[in-house]
Amino acid sequence: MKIGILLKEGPYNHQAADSAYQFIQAARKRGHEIESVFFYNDGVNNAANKAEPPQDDRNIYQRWSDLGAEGVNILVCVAAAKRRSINEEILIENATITGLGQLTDIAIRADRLVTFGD
Amino acid sequence: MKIGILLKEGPYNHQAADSAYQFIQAARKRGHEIESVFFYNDGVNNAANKAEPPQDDRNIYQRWSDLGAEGVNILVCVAAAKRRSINEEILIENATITGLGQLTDIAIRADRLVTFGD
Amino acid sequence: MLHTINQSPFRGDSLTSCIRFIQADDPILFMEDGIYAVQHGNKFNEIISNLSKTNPIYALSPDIKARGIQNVLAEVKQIDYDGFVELVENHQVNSWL
Amino acid sequence: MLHTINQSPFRGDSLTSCIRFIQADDPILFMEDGIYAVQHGNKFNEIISNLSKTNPIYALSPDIKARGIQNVLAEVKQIDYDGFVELVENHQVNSWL
Amino acid sequence: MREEDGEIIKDFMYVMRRAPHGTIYTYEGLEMVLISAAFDQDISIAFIDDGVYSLLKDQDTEDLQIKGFVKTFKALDGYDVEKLYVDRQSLEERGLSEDDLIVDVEVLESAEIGKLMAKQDVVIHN
Amino acid sequence: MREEDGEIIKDFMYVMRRAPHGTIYTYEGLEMVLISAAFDQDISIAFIDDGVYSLLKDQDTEDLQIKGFVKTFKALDGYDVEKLYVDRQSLEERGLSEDDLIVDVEVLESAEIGKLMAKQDVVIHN
Repeated sequence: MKIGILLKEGPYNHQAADSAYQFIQAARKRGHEIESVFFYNDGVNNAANKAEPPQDDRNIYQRWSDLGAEGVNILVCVAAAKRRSINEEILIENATITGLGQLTDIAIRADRLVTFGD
Repeated sequence: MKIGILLKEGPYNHQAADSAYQFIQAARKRGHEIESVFFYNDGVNNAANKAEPPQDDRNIYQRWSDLGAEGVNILVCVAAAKRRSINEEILIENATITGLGQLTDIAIRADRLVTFGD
Repeated sequence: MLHTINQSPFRGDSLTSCIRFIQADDPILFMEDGIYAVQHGNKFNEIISNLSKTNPIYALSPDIKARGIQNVLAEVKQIDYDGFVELVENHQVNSWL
Repeated sequence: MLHTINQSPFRGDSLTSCIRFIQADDPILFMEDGIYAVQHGNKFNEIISNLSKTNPIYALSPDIKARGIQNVLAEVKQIDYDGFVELVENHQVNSWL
Repeated sequence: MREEDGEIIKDFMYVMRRAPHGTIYTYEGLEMVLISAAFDQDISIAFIDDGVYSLLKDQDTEDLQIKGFVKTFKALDGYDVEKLYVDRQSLEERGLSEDDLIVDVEVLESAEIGKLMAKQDVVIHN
Repeated sequence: MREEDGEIIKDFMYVMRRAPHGTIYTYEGLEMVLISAAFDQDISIAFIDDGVYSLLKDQDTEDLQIKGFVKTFKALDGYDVEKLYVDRQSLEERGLSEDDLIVDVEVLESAEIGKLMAKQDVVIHN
């Protein structure tokens, strides 16, 4: 199955980013294609590259970058990003800033859209 | 009176940053000293310098920077900032990254501590 | 001690919780989405009315205006940010997040 | 349609709202802080028990474990992320944020 | 879900369940609706719980120096987003009636909205 | 507020009113408490509403790959943070008792906590 993910909260502050990641890992293990992960609202904060999370904790930013390297589209809404001080200069690797229309496009193409947020 | 401000949410996503700013303006007009504004939790996102908010809307980041230029200490918690990808490289002008102990220090020195958050 | 409430009473539990801990005569200020608590005609009217017998109740007028609330309960005093600061001059602050 | 609830029922209104709109036989998954709704002994037990007569109820086990909830209501089936994905295979998803 | 001229057309329901202004979710949710309207899908919006407050008349954020967006709801019609459902119980608990709202909506019982919700291909909460 | 050897000592109450894990507020709130403990102020923590869930025994976030912090509550004693007040009503509504909690606390009626709260110089909600 083709599954799209919508993530609406920032990393660490809310569990949504963790839940989305765990869901994606399990879905891929069951043979599904995670076509895209779309960051909206504070979710765009997942795509910033200046973080230094505690050594003994997970690195949420790195997870998204790694997923991107494995072929999952990591998409960041440009309008939400501009409000929240995220731009190309400070973007994690393998993520793309794109228009909000992409989300509708994903919802149309994918068999499922699963939202994680507050 | 000496008043300290604690801001716990990011700009635009929550009204807290606006409420804090309006309160500060009114307090200064009444002759009070806003000694420091301390950003904690997602509040640290107020201190990033890559934003381009819509032209017809207020620029929350610029407000903090301007307050800093007027002598208000704009303080960003380092531990919270590291988790949220805020560092010296992308800091708004007139803000300072500092330890969480500063907040207790403000609370001791100031006559009032007013919290804005979710 | 000044208590501020900024959550909608329909969504959060700040209002009911604050009422449990507040002391008589302590002022309460409703702001941001907390404003909906003092809108005339909704299901929280009785709670607010009872509360007003023991505690002075304020609501932040720019937040009321922003939300288009036409009928604020008569027991509630509307103040602007200048009034908010005045309350803070007279009380320590307890923000019920 | 699969309904997911991730807010504590003590703080948010997702649970009561979801119940008003859900169709019979639609599964509900409690996750994150939503987990507290299915803890044995709290004031939401009756609501969950009634709901279980018409709707299959699931709760995400890693979220239960994280929160130290020892007694989950018997009417609730505990599943891991693999089980969550399986539910998504069979249903469109409605996340009550 | 159906196909028209080889294009997939899905039923999208956006659920507005939060108060405006206190958080950005309603505003950014509305932006989502407007942009998705260009995709010729079958779009509806359900206003339930505090979401009904989004539609109140005479909201004026000028004193807060916050950009208002409530008038944008009036523009939905021009984007062919015409299915605006409002939950009757949510209105009543808030002492509101249809006359208090800025746009024409269809006020429905929760059960009716529930049935419509169940038929959607995509449901997104703001 | 009092003075000791020319130093100001204030009464600080940290209010924990949220569930752990779903959001970071409890975790970062706890960091705030620990750091403020170094300042020799008069510190207390009030656990009310969902905040009482923070203190449950046997919380294990390993399967979520999230760093746990509940054991840190046990360390509070070592930082001389000993005034931990728990609201009885919050416990009861959740079917919990003192035995379910990971640290020794003082279970009080809401009215008693309210009186303590009223005496504080600084109240910070997490």
